[in-house]
Parts: sequence; C-alpha cells; structure tokens
Amino acid sequence: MGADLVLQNLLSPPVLFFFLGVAAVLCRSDLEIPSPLPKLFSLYLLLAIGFKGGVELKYSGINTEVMLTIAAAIAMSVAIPLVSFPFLRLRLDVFNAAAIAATYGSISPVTFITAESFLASQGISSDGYMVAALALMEPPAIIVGLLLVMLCGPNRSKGQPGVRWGPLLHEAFLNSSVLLLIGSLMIGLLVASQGELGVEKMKPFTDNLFYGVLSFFLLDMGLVAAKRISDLRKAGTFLIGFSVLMPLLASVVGVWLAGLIGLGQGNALLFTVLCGSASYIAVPAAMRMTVPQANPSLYISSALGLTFPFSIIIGIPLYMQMVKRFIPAF
Amino acid sequence: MGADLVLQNLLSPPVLFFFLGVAAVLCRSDLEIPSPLPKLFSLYLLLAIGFKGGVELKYSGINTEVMLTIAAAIAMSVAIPLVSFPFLRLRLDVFNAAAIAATYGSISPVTFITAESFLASQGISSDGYMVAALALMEPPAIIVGLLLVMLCGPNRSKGQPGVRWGPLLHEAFLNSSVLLLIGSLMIGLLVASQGELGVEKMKPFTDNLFYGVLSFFLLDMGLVAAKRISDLRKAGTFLIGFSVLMPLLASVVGVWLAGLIGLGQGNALLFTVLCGSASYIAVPAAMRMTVPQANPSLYISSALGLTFPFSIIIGIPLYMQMVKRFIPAF
Amino acid sequence: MGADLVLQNLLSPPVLFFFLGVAAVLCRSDLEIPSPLPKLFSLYLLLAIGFKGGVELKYSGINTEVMLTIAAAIAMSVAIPLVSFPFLRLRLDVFNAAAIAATYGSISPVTFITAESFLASQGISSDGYMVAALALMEPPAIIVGLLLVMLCGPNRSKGQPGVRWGPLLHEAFLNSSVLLLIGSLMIGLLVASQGELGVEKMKPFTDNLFYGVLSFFLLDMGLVAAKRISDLRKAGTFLIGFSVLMPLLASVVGVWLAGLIGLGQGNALLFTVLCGSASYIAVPAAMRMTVPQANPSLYISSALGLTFPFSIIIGIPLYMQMVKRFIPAF
Amino acid sequence: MERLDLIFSERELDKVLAAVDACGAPGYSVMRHITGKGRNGLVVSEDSEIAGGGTNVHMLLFCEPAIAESVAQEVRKIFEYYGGVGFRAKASAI
Amino acid sequence: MERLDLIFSERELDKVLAAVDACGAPGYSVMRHITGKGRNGLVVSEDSEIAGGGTNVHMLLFCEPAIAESVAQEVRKIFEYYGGVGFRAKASAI
Amino acid sequence: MERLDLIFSERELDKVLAAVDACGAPGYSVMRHITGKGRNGLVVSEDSEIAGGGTNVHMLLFCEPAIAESVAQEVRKIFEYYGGVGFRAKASAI
Ligand SMILES: Nc1ncnc2c1ncn2[C@@H]1O[C@H](COP(=O)(O)O)[C@@H](O)[C@H]1O
Ligand SMILES: Nc1ncnc2c1ncn2[C@@H]1O[C@H](COP(=O)(O)O)[C@@H](O)[C@H]1O
Ligand SMILES: Nc1ncnc2c1ncn2[C@@H]1O[C@H](COP(=O)(O)O)[C@@H](O)[C@H]1O
Ligand code: NA
Ligand code: NA
Ligand code: NA
Repeated sequence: MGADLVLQNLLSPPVLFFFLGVAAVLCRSDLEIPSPLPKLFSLYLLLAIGFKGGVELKYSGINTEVMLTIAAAIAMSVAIPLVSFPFLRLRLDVFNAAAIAATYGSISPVTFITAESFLASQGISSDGYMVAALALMEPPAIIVGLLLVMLCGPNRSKGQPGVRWGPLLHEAFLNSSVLLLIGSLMIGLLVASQGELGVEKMKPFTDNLFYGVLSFFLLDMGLVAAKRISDLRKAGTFLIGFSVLMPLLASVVGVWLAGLIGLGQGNALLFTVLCGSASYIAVPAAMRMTVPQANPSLYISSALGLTFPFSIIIGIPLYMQMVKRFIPAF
Repeated sequence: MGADLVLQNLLSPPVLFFFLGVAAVLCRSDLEIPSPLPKLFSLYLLLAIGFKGGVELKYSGINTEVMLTIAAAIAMSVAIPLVSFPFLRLRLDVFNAAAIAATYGSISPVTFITAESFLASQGISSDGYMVAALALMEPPAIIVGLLLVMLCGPNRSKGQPGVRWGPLLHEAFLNSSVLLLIGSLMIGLLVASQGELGVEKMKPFTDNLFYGVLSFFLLDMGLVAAKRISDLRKAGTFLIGFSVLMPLLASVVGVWLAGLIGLGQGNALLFTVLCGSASYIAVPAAMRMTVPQANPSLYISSALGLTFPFSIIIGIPLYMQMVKRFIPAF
Repeated sequence: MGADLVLQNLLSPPVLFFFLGVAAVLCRSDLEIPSPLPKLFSLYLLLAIGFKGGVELKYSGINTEVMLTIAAAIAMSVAIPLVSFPFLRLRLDVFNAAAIAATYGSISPVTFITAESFLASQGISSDGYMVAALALMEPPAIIVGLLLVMLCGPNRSKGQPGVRWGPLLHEAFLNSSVLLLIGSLMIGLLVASQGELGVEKMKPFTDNLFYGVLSFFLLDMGLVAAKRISDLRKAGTFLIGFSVLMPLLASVVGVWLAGLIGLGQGNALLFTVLCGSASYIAVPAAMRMTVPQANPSLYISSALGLTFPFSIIIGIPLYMQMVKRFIPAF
Repeated sequence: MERLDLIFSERELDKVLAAVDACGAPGYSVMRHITGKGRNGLVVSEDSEIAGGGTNVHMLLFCEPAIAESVAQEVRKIFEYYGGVGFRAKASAI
Repeated sequence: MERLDLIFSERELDKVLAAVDACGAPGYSVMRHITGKGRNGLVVSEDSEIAGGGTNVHMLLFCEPAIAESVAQEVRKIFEYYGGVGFRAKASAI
Repeated sequence: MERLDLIFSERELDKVLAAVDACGAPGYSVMRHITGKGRNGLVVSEDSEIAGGGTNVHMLLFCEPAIAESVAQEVRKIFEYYGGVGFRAKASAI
C-alpha cells in the first residue's frame, strides 16, 4: 500500500538529490552551488512550468471545472492564513504571526513541480490549468497577511510610513515569480494557439531538460533546507509543530475540496499539494517589504527548513494515498 | 499579406518573451536575470551559431556567391558609417557621431539569430556562410569609426595618447564576440569534415536547446531594452528618428544588393537584417576603449533600446516582405 | 597508426574548443567565461558522470574485476606520490614537494571524461565502475601528501597548529568533488535499480547535453591552462619536465596493471588516464587547508598548465596506442 | 572629503538611490551579493536569494561633508524602518 | 568607532567568522569572489575557483575599538598561518 | 599606512594593474561587477555587461604613503582619459 508510494517517491532522482544536498550539509562538506546559479534553475523552472501549463491549457480549454478549481485555490489561500493567524498568535507577535500565516497561505512552485514529476512517474495525468491556480494563490495570501497586520497590529501613528496599498498590490501581483509564471503561461497559450511548430521547437528546452534541472535544483534546496533547519531548532517546538501540522490540516481540506469539485486524481493531488505547501519565494519578498518588523529567519526557515522537505519526502506520497482513497480513478 | 508575417513573428516564443521582459520593466516588477547569467546565454548563442554555421559551410562549400556576399557585407559595414556620420554631425560632436556611425555599420548577432528562427518557421532555408559575413562586418565598422575621429576630430596634441593602431586592430579583430564566432565556425567546419559523428554528438547542445535559450535570452533583452528606452527619450527625437530610419535605409540597400548578387530568399533576408541591425556587443566595447570621449548611453541605448526591438518586432517581417517582392522564390 | 588516433582526438569538438581557449589567451582577446559559470559546468559534469556511472554499475554489477580495479587504483594513488616525492625533493622544499606529489597521485575528472568521449568516438565500451575508481583515488593521495609533510617536515613545535587528522580525513573524503561524484553514483545506482523510467527521464540532461557542456567547459579550461603556463615557465624546467614525465611513467605502469587485472581496452584506457592525470580540484583545496606553506601556483599550474593539456591532447591517443598494443581487443 | 559606507538589503536599493540622488551626491558605487550579520543577530546568507529575501548591497559614496550629512539624514530614516547600517570616515580624492 | 577590513581566502571564512563572533562584534559584511595579490607575489585569480583554491573574501566590520582590538588579535593568528591581511581605520556611525 | 580605493571600468584593469605593480605596491584586492554613477551622471548598470561596456571594478590597496602617492599619480592619468575615480585615507595594519 502506501509504503510502496513512499519508496517510489524517495527513490526518484529529484528527491535523492535533495537528500544528497542534506547529507552534504550534515557532514559539513564544502559542496555549494554558488549564487546566482540556483537563480538560473529557479527562473528556468518557472518559465518551463508556465509555458507547458499554457500549452496544455490551450488544449484543455477553460470550463466550469477550471473556474471552480481556481476559485477554490484562491479561497484556500485566503482561508489558511486566517485560520493560522490566531493559532500563531498564541506564541508570536502580530508581525511574525501574520508573516508566517501568509507564507502558509501561499504555495511552493518546486513542491508543485516535484508532485508533477511524481504523477508522471505514476502514469497519472493532470491539467495545465493547475499552473494558473498555482500562480493565483500568491497574491491573496500576501494581501491577507498585510491586512492582518493592519487590523491587529499596534497603532502605527509614530511617524512610521503608513500602509501603502499601491506597493503592496504591486508586490502581490507583479512580483517576479508570479509575473514570470503568468507571463510564460500566456506565452504558452498564444504559441500553442498558432499550431504545433512553436511548441515543438521549445520542447527540448522546456520538457526534456526539465527533470534534470529539477534534480540539480533540489540538490541546492537540500543544501539550503539543511542549513535552515538549525535556525528552526532555535525557534522552538511550537513552530516546528506548526510547520508540519498546518500543511497536514490544509491538505485534508484540500482533498475534500478536490473531491467536491470533482477533480481527477492528478489534479486533486496537485491541488492538495498547493494547499499543503508554503511559499519561500514570493511571500518572503513581499513580507520583507511590507512587514519588515517580522523576522525572516522565522518564516523562511519554517517554510524552507521543514515544510518543504516534509512535503516532497512524505507529503506527496501521503497526499497521493489520501487522494486514491477519496477520489475515484475516473 | 504582410500582416500575416508580422503576426507569425510576433507570436513566436522568442519575440513573446522579449515582450514579457519589456512588460516586466513597464510595470516595475522586480524580475531580473542576474549577472552573469545573460552572459552564459550570449556565449552559448555565439558558440552554437558559429558551430552550426561552420557545419553548414562545410556542406555548401566556398564559391563565388559566398565570396561576393562577404565582400558586399564588408562594403556595407564601411558604407553605412560613412553615410551616417555627416548626418549625425548635424546634432552631435565628432566623438559621439563617429561612435554611433560605427555602431550602425556593425551588426547584432541576436537579431540575426532571431531572423534565422523566423526563416526556419517559414520553411525557408539559408546558408551557413552568412555567419561568416556576420562576423566579418564587425572589424571594418570599428576601424571606420576610429578613422572618422582621427580625420575629423579636434587636434589631439594636448598630451592625450595618440591613436594606437595596434590596440585598435586587436580590438577590431580579436574582441571576444568575433573570436568566439569565427573560432566556433572553424571548429564546426573541421568537425564536419571528419564525418557525421562529432556533429551528431553536439546537436542536442547546439541545435535542440537553441530556440529555448534564445527565448530566455530575449526575455533578458526585453528587460534591458525597456530600461534603455528612457535613456533614449533624454537623447531627443533626432537620435530616435535616426535609430529607425537608418536601419530602414540600410535594409533597402541590402535587399537591392542581395538581388544583385543573386542570393536566395533566406540568405537575402539574413543579409538585409545584417545591414539593418546595430551592434551592442563588439562596437561598444571597442568604442569604450578607443573613443572614451563618446557617451556610451547614446550609442548603446540607440542600438539596444530602439533599433534592436524595432528589428526583431517589425524589421524582420518587413524585410521578409521586401525580399519576397524583389527576390524570386528560386 | 598512432597519427590517426592523434588526429581523431585533435579534431574532436572538446579538444578543438580547448585550443580555441588557448588561442584566445595567446592573442590576448578579452574572451572570458565569467565566474561562476565554469563552476556550473564542472558541477554538471561531476553530477552527470557520477549518475551515468551508477546506472552502468547497476547493470555490470560488482565482481572480482571491479574490486581488483578499485584496489589497483587506490594502490596507484598511494604509490605515485611516494615515488614522486624523493624526486621532487631534489629541487623543492618538503611542503611543495609533498603537495605536488599528492597532486599527481590524484586524478582529473575532466581528463577522464574527455577520454570517455574519445572511447565513444572509437566505438569502444567501458564500464561504470571506473567512475568509482576515479572517486576513490582522491582521498589516499591527499592523505599520503600530508603524511609526507608530517614525517619529513621541519619540527612543528613552534606554536603552529599540529596535524589535525579530523579536518584532514574530512577534506579527503568529503570534499565537494568526491561527495558529488560518489553521491551521484549512488543515486544512479538506486534509480537504475528501480527500473528504466527514472533513468530515461534523466537522459536528456545527463547524456544528451554532456558532450556540448564538456566542449564549453574545455573552452574555459583552455583559457585557464594558457594563463597558467606562464606561471610554469617561472617554475623552471625541472617542474616542466616532471609534469610530462611523471604522467608518462605512471601511465606505463597503468597499462601494465590493467593488463595484469585483465581489463578490456576501454577500461584499460580509462585506468591509464587516471594514473597519468593530476588533480586540480580536490587536492589543491585540501593542500590549501592542510599545507598552507606550499605555493599553490606551483602545484596548480603544473597540473593545470601542462599535465592537463598534455593528457587531453597527446596523452589520450598515446595511451590508447599503448593499450591497443598490450591489451587484446577481447 | 568624506566616505560613506551604506550596507542594506537590495530590496531597498531604489529608495536609497533616490535619496542619494536627491541629496546631490556626485557619484556612487554599488556592490551586490553582500552577505552579513546585523541587528538581532540576523544573518543574511546567499540562500536568502533563493528564499526571496535577497542579499545585501554595499553602497560606497565619496562626497563633500555637507552632502554626506544630508545623505546620512535621509538614509537613516530608511534604515530605521527597514534595517541597514551606514558609516562615515574621512578621505581625500587622489 | 573603528573599521576593520579583513581580506583572506574563502577557505578560512568559517574560522574567521567564529573568531569574530566570539569577540562579540555587533555585525559584519562579507563580499565574496575577491581576487588579488599578496605575500610573495601570490596571485589569486578567478580561475582559482576552478582550480580548487577558491578566491578571497573581504570582510568589513564596524565596531568599538575594544572589540576591534580583540578581533585583530584573533584573526592575526589565522592570517599568519594561512595568509590574509587586515587593516584598521577610524569611522563613525551615521 | 594608507588606503587607496580605485573605482574604474574593468576595461582598464590591465592598465591599472600594470601601474600598480610598477609602483611596487605590496598587494591589492579587486572586486568586480561594481555598478555606479559618475561624471556627467553616467550610469554603469549590470546590463552594461551585455551591452559590451562592461561594469566597474573596485581596487583596494593598502600601502605606505610614498607608494600610495606614486600609484595615485600614475592612475590619475588613466582616469583622466578613460574615467574612473580614486580616494585616499589613513589606515593601519592589524
Ligand atoms: N557592525 C557592522 N559592520 C559591518 N556590517 C554590518 C554591521 N552591522 C550590520 N552590517 C551589515 O548590514 C546589514 C543590515 O544590518 P541590520 O539592519 O543591522 O540587520 C547586515 O546584514 C550586514 O551585512
Ligand atoms: N596590501 C594589500 N592591499 C590590499 N589587499 C591586499 C594587500 N595584501 C594582500 N591583500 C589581499 O589579501 C589576500 C591575501 O594576502 P596574502 O596573505 O598576503 O597572500 C591577497 O590575495 C589580496 O587579495
Ligand atoms: N563620488 C563617488 N563615490 C563613489 N563612487 C564613485 C564616485 N564617482 C564615481 N564613482 C564610481 O566610479 C565610476 C567611474 O566614475 P566616472 O569616471 O566619474 O564616470 C562610476 O561608475 C562609479 O562606480
Ligand atoms: Na499553501
Ligand atoms: Na548594420
Ligand atoms: Na594520477
């Protein structure tokens, strides 16, 4: 049963390279992928996933299921921070609680990509519009995060700059990850609508390389996550618990929603993974700008040091198990 | 008619990614491709285009048409600066006029590559020796640029270093772009002359990836061009007009010359594109060294902020239209 | 006879690009591959070679031949420094002699990879376990190098830190090159043991790109080697002679050992190349840390400026000739 | 002449540049990809780039004392809210 | 306040960081990929990265004189064995 | 001891290095990929690398005043023609 899925996931190249990165840090090797090479991989992955999503979106078209899924995704990215916040406030100040809440409302593109690869290895198909759902879960989480600070935060009249909605919405909708994803998706859509040729010429770049680059990038993510985990230890068991339990809770709701909408198994897994993942790209950047009072090592480290490894190692096969249980194969 | 070509060009992935880059700057997103990643792409593109050109040159051989085309290319790279200079002197000092003149005598490899991709999407063939023509248009333009400064410039006896031909010729013939292009071309020629095997083993790298890397690079070029265009606005309408009209004039002469030599439609388009493009790699570097009095933001921004976008968006389909009109299909 | 092999090697893309890099330095072009791009290539090559080696190791299995080869490899990486040291002491102090000795006991992954490509072009097969031999030749050489300093060096009681075995063994076994190689090899092994799918999905990345990236990287190595050779000239004829004669001697012993073990021609060539190559990645890093008294420009420049070019230009075809003479085709 | 060393997150570069330009600085230089440690022991490492935080920049600025003074005043406000440090020293043009 | 400029091989970064932290420095900044020339004319170039030697780092440290003094003492030992240079100057916080 | 900060285009690095070596400087450090703004408001940004202009380098040089003086004299000539700035300050070795 489940053990099989776990093993198949564990022994896939991307996950194994993630472990290699972790191992390198644990045994204090000097292995590193120097900046800005990781940026090259992450830009590539966003561009490729967006483009492929756009191409598939062209073929699948936009129907009720698509609209429902996107609406559900947005709802989840609003609900998760709202549920997390009061819980986080038990131990943390408003700024940090809001920043972490927003982080968990948002998503992790690499977790999504790893789940896609996992689906491919299982021979289960998914749809391109899930990439649109992915991109659209970032802005609401960012906005909710800041609203929480505004409504629950200390009086800000002491000469500090007030809330400026302009920069906030700008950061929410036009940060580099969201823009590159949405832009590439639209390009994929346009190119596919012109015929096969353009898509074919991009394939060796966007498709064939994808799995290898993902593996390479996860090697780096392993290095980063392992370094971050020691930060987390300082943050205490409360945050450690949150980093695992919140994704679990969110994913249960995710599977339930996916069943309600009537998604197929592939899309359901991706939707669940989106709900259960936490941002370490767009939200931290936005929080840095709009809630500088929050401590980045808290929200970055919990997303990156714990939730991310948890999601790609245990989460994906676990959610698959849940999906298989509650969602009919067709 | 033409509108069709324009659309096909506009909706090709490389051009769409160029627009995405421009859009990112216009809406002030923080999307960036950090240095030195753009350098990786540009080195790759020069290496790949040179290698492929060399392989094709092996198959086509060197004949009268090849010699005539190269001679015409060199003649154009001498004539364009000579024609541009007096015109530019109407508003600019000798240094800036000479630097801009040289810039327009030279070529833009990425515009050439985009034109090649456009031809491929049209199913029109071209020849590898055009890459040799491309490489050989750089040195004459650089030399003419400096001769103009020497002959028309103010008396240089005030203790400034005199003209040193050594460094100038060195920069003209051995700058990194020209060297990498010519070197890769010769390698392609040598490898192809040894049989299919070496060429086949390079193909996944030099051919399959090409289109995707070009798209990625044009994303960066979009970012750069859009930032440069505001510089241009400061430079005034005179230079803006020049940046569009000069390429148009040069391309008309280019088509006429191509017809005279008897080039096929594919080669004719590439030749025209070479005439109509302006350098933003080799010439700026050479001018920086030999005419430091000129203001780089003038010659770089006009080549990069206006002529480059104009060429890849409007120029290529427009020139194709001209070529189709004046050059018989075979 | 041999001239043919030499020519085939000389006219392969990787070697030609190496020459292009050398030529660029000789004619003082400004061609450069800016840091950290070369690091990207070298990380990629190690990852790919390790992964492919692991996959092949899965298919070939571990038998007596494998064990014998690895034992012989380790023996050679101990013997070469021991033989080199007294010879180097004729002219150099203990620190420099030990560091250079260790350098020649160790190996150069890029030379190995170039030899693999050469074998592929000859249609001769080799086995994946040779990658394991490669990785295992680094640690012994590093350890022997330090032992030589300890046993023959000046009394270290003057307040300097004593020999700390911990950091040394750490550096020997867990330096980034060895770790990435061994890690990727194990990943390849694990993935291959799960079936074809994972291997197939990595292929476009680890296999198809390989030859092109190797060519690109050798372009950079040409730039680096040519700059280093002038350092070597300062070091004098003694070290120049050593950089060529030692590899030759080691390779003769290598061929003989390969025959003794009964390796096939492909494995025999790789084994010989390992014996005849000198490290410029792991050992210099380890020596920097453990023998800071040695002058890096001596051991890096001899390995990189002379032995490396010698190996890939003349060494590989020469060793092939020797192998063909002494090792039966099957 | 004075020397100003300003170190802060690259996210605030545009704001600081605007302040520096407004004060009439004759020029400046910017180094990117700076890592470091600052208030509350907060570490900015290279992986902050992947994690979305971005790394620091080091801005170096030589100018007359009057300009240095007004730049210092302007950037102090930014640094108080967002973080960042600045230091002054004597220097002279060659 | 004092300014400390430390330049040394990235291979010793962890050692120096440990010393700096131990002395109670309030913060520091690190620039990587520094090339240069030092004792015995030894050149550290970019290709040292490929050749396994690694390039230099430049650590910049502003702190009170007492801390500067103890950092100087600690790193001097490291620099004497492994190489590296350090310089002090006066500075003031903005 | 003196500290020299030289900032100029990477295109002139070889020329400046030659001058520095000729003056007998005991060592130097070079940081690349520096952007900035200088005379006539000319901006050197990262895209200058793609545009062929190249970015700036920051050379840092600690030496005795006499050497500093002669380096200053030599590089001043280069900077006057090609652009670039240099500054001096007091410093002491740790
Ligand atoms: N005392 C210091 N000396 C040198 N750099 C510092 C110092 N304090 C802070 N920094 C740098 O300034 C950045 C922002 O500082 P802070 O706002 O204090 O977190 C840090 O990440 C360091 O790179
Ligand atoms: N006088 C100096 N001025 C500036 N940087 C120096 C100086 N001396 C050495 N360095 C830097 O410090 C590094 C290590 O120096 P060393 O230990 O003397 O080899 C060199 O590679 C240079 O980058
Ligand atoms: N006042 C200044 N402070 C710091 N850096 C400067 C200053 N002026 C110029 N620079 C740097 O020196 C480079 C060349 O200056 P310039 O020759 O004036 O164009 C500029 O691009 C800046 O990076
Ligand atoms: Na989520
Ligand atoms: Na032209
Ligand atoms: Na060896």
